[in-house]
Amino acid sequence: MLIRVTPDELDTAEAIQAAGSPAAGAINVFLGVVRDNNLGRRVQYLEYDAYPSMAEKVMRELAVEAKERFALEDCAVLHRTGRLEIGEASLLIAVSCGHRAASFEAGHWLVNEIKKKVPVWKKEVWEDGEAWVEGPESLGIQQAPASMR
Amino acid sequence: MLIRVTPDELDTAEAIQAAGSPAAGAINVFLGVVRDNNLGRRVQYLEYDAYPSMAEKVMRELAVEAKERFALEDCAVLHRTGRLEIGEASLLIAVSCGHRAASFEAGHWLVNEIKKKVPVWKKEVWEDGEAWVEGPESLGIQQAPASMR
Amino acid sequence: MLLFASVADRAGTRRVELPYVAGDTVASIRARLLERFPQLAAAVPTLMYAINEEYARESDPVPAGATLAMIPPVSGG
Amino acid sequence: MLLFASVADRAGTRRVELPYVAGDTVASIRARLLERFPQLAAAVPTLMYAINEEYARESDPVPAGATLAMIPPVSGG
Repeated sequence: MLIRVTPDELDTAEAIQAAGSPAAGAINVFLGVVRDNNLGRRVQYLEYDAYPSMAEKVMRELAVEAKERFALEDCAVLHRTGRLEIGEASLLIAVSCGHRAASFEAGHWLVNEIKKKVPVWKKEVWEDGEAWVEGPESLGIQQAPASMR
Repeated sequence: MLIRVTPDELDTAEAIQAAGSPAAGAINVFLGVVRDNNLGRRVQYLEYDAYPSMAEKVMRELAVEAKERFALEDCAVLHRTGRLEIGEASLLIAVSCGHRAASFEAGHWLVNEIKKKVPVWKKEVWEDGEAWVEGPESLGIQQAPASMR
Repeated sequence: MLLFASVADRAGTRRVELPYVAGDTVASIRARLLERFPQLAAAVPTLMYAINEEYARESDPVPAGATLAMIPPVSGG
Repeated sequence: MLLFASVADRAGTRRVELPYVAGDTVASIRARLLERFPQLAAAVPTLMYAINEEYARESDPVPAGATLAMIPPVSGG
């Protein structure tokens, strides 16, 4: 089981390797990537803050629960911190199991739980301002445009 | 859109790259991998046969349908042929879209359709025999143990 | 005509040249194939067919020069 | 005490040293935090808390030497 909060680029091959198992017939990988827009605004980049030690603890608890609940062979959960450009991966989940249906269910369950429970926060930076996103889909607390501060 | 039937090792990074898009917030990757067992028998390796030109045609049709149906940004579908060892990937699907739920649905839909429609066949090779798998979950046509032929 | 997987194994070949004539259908060509390879009869109930890489019915006409393929139940992925 | 994201920005710091005394709860320590940083009051309704990296309630006692963290609504992934 690979669990990591890191400022470094997330390595998909490493996660797949870590999650693999000879008994696995299916590996599902989910990448949360930085999108160039959110709720109608152009995003320039994201800045991720985290409580790394607690984030890893919660990620590990969720991974253990997923392994049990979906009969996973193994899994990997990585979250990146710091400044992320458009197209870069912030979250990387890889799960392996005997059959495909459970691999999709486990991956989806893990993303949803991670977004609810892991102490990580994203700040959206636009051309004319920035905001911490509070809660998974909110626009966050708008701050004054950068040019006015 | 990347569609390929190939005897070469499938490259996850290439598929993710090909399926990526600045507007994508989620990338889902599915790997079908060779499992060391099936229906209670130890598997030594698999041998994949294909009708490559038709397989690519059907894969492309399914990818186009998935793109439409799940509002994908882009996707990649690759299938490997020839001899595959335990742990190697036979099928690689990568889809990208704005939000995560559709990425899981699209990936799952694509695997299911591919397993039903793409002209590719696997032969399981055991210690004491081998069989073509006919249909997605069947044990195939058992042949005499290799030692008797 | 193209054969694959278990069907190719039973026939001992992956490619059979059979002349198609006007009026030939998938079924009529398949009948000629079975004359040459009676050991394929057991596979017929589960076969599907493709004409020029497109799934086809038994009753579909096969144009001259077309590529016909026998498709056993698929098991990719 | 550890502060993150919008809360750290509003306080102008990510770490506050506040002495805990016997009988202190999350709520009593938070009250002392707000005396020093009244600008955090608006965030209180949405805050969660962690004691030694474990989610905790307002009423939970905070042992001496424990690490208390203010957790704004998370938005990872």
